[in-house]
Amino acid sequence: MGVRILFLGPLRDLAGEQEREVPGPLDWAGLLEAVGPAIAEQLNEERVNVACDGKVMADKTVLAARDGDEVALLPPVSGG
Amino acid sequence: MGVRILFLGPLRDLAGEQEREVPGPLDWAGLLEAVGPAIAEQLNEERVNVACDGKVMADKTVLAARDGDEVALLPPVSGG
Amino acid sequence: MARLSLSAPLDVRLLDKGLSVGEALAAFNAAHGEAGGIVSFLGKVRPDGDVKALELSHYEKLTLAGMKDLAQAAYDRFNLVGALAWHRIGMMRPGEPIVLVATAARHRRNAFEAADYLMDHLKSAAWFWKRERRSDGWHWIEPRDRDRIDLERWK
Amino acid sequence: MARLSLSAPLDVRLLDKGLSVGEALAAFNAAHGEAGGIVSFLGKVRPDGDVKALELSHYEKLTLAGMKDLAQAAYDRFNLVGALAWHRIGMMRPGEPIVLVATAARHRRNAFEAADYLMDHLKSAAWFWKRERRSDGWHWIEPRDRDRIDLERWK
Repeated sequence: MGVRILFLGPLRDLAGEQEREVPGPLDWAGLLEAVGPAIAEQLNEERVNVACDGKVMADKTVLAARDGDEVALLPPVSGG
Repeated sequence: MGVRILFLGPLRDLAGEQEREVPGPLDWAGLLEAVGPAIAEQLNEERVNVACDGKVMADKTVLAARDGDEVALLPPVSGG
Repeated sequence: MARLSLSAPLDVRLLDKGLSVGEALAAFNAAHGEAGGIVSFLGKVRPDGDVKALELSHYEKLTLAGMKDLAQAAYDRFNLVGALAWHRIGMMRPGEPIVLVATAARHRRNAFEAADYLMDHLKSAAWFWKRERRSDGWHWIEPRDRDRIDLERWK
Repeated sequence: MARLSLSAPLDVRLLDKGLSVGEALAAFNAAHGEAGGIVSFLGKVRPDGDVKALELSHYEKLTLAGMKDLAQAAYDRFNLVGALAWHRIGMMRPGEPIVLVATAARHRRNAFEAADYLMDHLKSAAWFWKRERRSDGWHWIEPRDRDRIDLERWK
């Protein structure tokens, strides 16, 4: 059981998959490397958020996910 | 068949009746006299409107109602 | 449920008895399939302390015609695809509906503003007179200053 | 019709199939007899030229919880007596409902503002992602600048 990375909305298309499991622990540098350059570029934009274990991070660069955690990559929303 | 004067809303209570018929023709001075001093005082207030024959008058003091016309006295409204 | 038939694009009514809000809004929604946004407002007699009943009177020759002009003005000004404006007259008890408006537009901002506009005008620029029965008898309701301020916003 | 049972004062739902607007609003109205004013907003998939379908996705761990927080914030800020916020997820066709909000308050201004506030936040501050299928395939919908401006109004 590693860390589950979830790609939400348009990031799912960019990733070509809905989720991926990587070995924990996972920090910001590890995440950027795990997702590849196209998604990493998106992640570096301020308007893309990251949630770890169901909580949106105020500062995503301090990510410290452990085995069993779910890391969700959240691009800009559009509801209603 | 004279001129029908209609008392709307609170003016109905003040008049003690819902309508009154007076002989035509009826001008502004004639109206003020026909309705008595209490209603006349109300009519002199800007916020009380007069409709003649189903049309609200821009200037009520030029009233010129003829036999068969309906003159409605319209106090401030409160709907909804 | 039996579908209510509405006139389109404007449905304006004076009602002398209760109105079924759910049915009216379902019909309005169905009538305006092409609208992106539909806003409704329902005004009810507030069960305020002492109020036993509320009576709304109108003037046959002006009230409905004035409401129709108002609905048309909202339609033009806010680029609506449809509007509904129903107003009760006669005697009502606390909790009963007094007024229902609904507006349909391509974009939600227009639908919101049009419903707001209709209500501000029905409150203080339509030919209705309202009185309440309290334990000490009937009282005519004067328009509030706040209602006049609300109305000024659209001028 | 069978009466829908709503939770009071806040009823917040994610729905994976159609919603009956008339029934929901009739139930909301019945649940808030003491409110003087009830505002609703219904958003539908606009049958815009080429759009065949619309898909809304969400994030299980955040979306519903975020909507509940939003409804609570509106309840507190606008002194509501009740609020309803229902949002569709999954696949929808043109003309189908996407979102329904309803707000009940003693005074109409609060009910109007709260519905407006809920919609501005559901549009651009809730965890939904929307894409449209047109004849040339699927397209993700980016938030519009206008949506961001609308949201700023409440800050």
